[in-house]
Amino acid sequence: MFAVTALTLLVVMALALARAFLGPTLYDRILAVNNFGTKTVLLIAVMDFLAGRPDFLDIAIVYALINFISIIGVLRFFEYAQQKTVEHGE
Amino acid sequence: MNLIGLYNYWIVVTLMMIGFYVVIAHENLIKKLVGLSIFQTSVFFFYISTGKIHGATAPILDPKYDLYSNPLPHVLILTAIVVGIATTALGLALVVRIQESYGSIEEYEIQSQDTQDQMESQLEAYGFRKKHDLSIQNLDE
Amino acid sequence: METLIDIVLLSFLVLTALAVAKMHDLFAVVMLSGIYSLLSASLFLDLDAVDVAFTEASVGAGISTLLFLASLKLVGRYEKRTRYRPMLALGVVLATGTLLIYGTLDMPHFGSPDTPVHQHVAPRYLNDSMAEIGVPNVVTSVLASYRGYDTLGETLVIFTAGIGVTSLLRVSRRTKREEQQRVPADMQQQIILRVVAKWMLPLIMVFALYVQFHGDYGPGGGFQAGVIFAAGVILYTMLYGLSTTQKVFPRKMLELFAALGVLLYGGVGITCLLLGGNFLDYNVLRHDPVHGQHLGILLVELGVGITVASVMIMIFFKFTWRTVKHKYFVK
Amino acid sequence: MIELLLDILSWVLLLSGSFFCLTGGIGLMRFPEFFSRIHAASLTDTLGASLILMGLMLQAGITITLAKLIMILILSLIAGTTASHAMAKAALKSGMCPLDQVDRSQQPEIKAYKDKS
Repeated sequence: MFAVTALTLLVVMALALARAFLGPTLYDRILAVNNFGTKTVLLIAVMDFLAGRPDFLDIAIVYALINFISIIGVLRFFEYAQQKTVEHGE
Repeated sequence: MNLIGLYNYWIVVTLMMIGFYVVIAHENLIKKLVGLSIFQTSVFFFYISTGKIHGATAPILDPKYDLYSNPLPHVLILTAIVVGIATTALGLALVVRIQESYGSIEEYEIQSQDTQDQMESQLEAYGFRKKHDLSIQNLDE
Repeated sequence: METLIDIVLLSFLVLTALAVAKMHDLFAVVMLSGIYSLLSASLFLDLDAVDVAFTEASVGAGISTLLFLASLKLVGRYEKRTRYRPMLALGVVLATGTLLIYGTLDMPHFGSPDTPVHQHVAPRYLNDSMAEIGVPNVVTSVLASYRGYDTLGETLVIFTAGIGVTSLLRVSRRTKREEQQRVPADMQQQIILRVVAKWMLPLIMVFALYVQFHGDYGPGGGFQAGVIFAAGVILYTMLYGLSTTQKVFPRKMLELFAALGVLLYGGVGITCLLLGGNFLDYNVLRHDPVHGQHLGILLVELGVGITVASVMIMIFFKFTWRTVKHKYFVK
Repeated sequence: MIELLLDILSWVLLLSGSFFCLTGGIGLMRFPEFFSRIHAASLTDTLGASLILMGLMLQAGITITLAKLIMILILSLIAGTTASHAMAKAALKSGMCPLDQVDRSQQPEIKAYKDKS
C-alpha cells in the first residue's frame, strides 16, 4: 500500500517537473518548485515506512522547513530583481 | 538484471558529461558554476552508489538488522557537500567582484577587455600617448 | 520497489540537468537546480545514505539556492547567447563520456555485496564501532572519531572559505551608516508571512539543536545542525532586514565564533595530547574509553556546528550587504 | 480485529490522499494560467498531504514517529499555505491578473489595490 502511494507521488512529481520546464512565467516555476518540494516531503515519509525504518523522519521535517525558506528567498530576491529592471527602464 | 546492474553508473556518467559540457561550452560564469555543481553531484552519486548493498539498510546500528550499507562513502560525501557549498560561495563572491570591475560576467567580454588593456599598456611603453577616446570607460558607456 | 524509485529519480535528474543546460534565464536555472538537489536528496535516501540526504536537503536546497539568488541580483538575470559553435565542446564531451562508459563495463554490479569497496575498512567500522565508540550511528563515529583528522581539515576549509568571502566582499562604513538611517521596510506588505516566520523561527532553532545533539543516535550532526541554524537566521534576515538581524548577530561576534569552533575542535585534540594520548584520540579524556569517546564526539561536533553556522551566516550577510551597497551607490 | 480496522482505514486515507495529490498534479499541468494553477496545486496539496500523513500516523502507533509525523503535518499546514499565499500575492503585485479578471482589472477596488502597491 505504501508502494501505491509512492508511485502516485512519483507521477505527481513528474507533472510538477514538466510544469517547471514549461512554465511560461517565473511564478509558474516557483509554484512548481514549491509543489515539488511538498511532494518530496511526502515521498520521503512514505519511503521511510516502505523501508521499514520510520526513525528517519527528521529528513522530512528538514525538507518542510527548508522548502519554506527557499520559496521565501526566491520571492524576496525576485522582487528585488524586478525593481532593479524597472529602475533601469526608466 | 545485467542491463540494470550498471544503470546507476551510466546515469552518473551522463550527468557528469552534462555538467562538463555546461562548464566548457557556456560563457556565463554563473552558468559555469551551476554546471560545476552538477558535475560535483554526479561524483557524489558515484560514491554513494558504490556503497549501496541490495537488501541492506542505513548504517545506524539496530539489533533488528544485521546487513548495513557501507558507511565510509557516506562520511566522505557528507563533508564534501559542505565543502562544496563553501567553495561555491567563494566562486560566487569572485563572480560578483568580476562583475563590479569589468561590468560583465561573460567570458569573451572579459577577455577582450583584458586584451585591450594589454595593448594600451604596450603602446604606452613604446612612447605613444594613451588615446582617451578609446579607453575602456568610454567604451563601457 | 527501491530499484524502481532509484531508476525513476535518476531519469528525473537527467531531464533536469538537460533543462538546466538549455535555459538562458538564470533565475529559471537556479529554480531548476533547487529541484535538482531535492531530487538528489531523495535519491541519497533511497540509497541508504540518510546522513548525506540530510546534509544535501539543508545545504543544496536551502543555502546554495539562496546564495545563487543573492548573486544573481548583483550580476543580472539573463545569459547572453554564446558566439561560438559548441561542436568542439560536444565532441570532447561525447568522447570522454564514451570512454567513461567503456570503463564502467568492468565494474562490479550496483548493489552487489562482494565489491572490493566493502572488503576492507567498512566491516571493521560496522562490527567494532559499537564496542569501541558506543555510538549507534556509524557515520557519526567514523566522521568524528575514526576519521577525525579529515573532519578537522574540512572544518578548516569552511573557515578559510569564510575568510575568503569576507575579504572579497568588504563593506564600507558609509554603506552601513546609510542603511542604519533607513527604516527597514523590506517585505513590509507580506504581513502574514512575517508573522508566520516569526513563529517558525524558534521552532527552527530548537530543531537545529535537536539535530546537533541527536546526531549520535539518528541522522544528524554538526554540519547539518549548523546549516539549519543558519537557515533560520537567514529567514529572519530576509523578512526583517539586515540591520535588525545584525543587532543580534554583530559581525565581530560571528567572526569570533567561526574561529571559536575550529579552536574547540583543535583544543580537544591538544587536550588528548596533554593527557598522554594521540592527537584526537578521545579514549584518554575520561577513565572509561567509551565515555571519553562520547565526550570527545560531543565537543567536536559542537565545534563543527558553531563554525558552520557562523560561516554560513557570515557569507550570507556579506552577499546581502553587497546588494544594499548597490542600492545606494550604483545610480 | 482492531488492527485490521486500522489497516483498512489507513489504506483508505493513503489512497484518497494519493488521489487528491494526483488531481492537483494534473491541474498544475493542464490549467491555463498561474492563478488557476496555484488554486489547483495548493488546495489539493494541503488536503492530500494531510490525508497521506494521517494514513501514515495510523501505521506508526504511539511512538516518537507519531510525534514527528504530527510535526510534519503542522509544518505543511502552516508553511505550505503561507508560501502559497505569499506567491499569489507577489504575482498579483507584479501585475499578473487572473484570467477571468482581465476585463475587470479597471474596476475601482482592483485598481486602487494596484496603485497602492
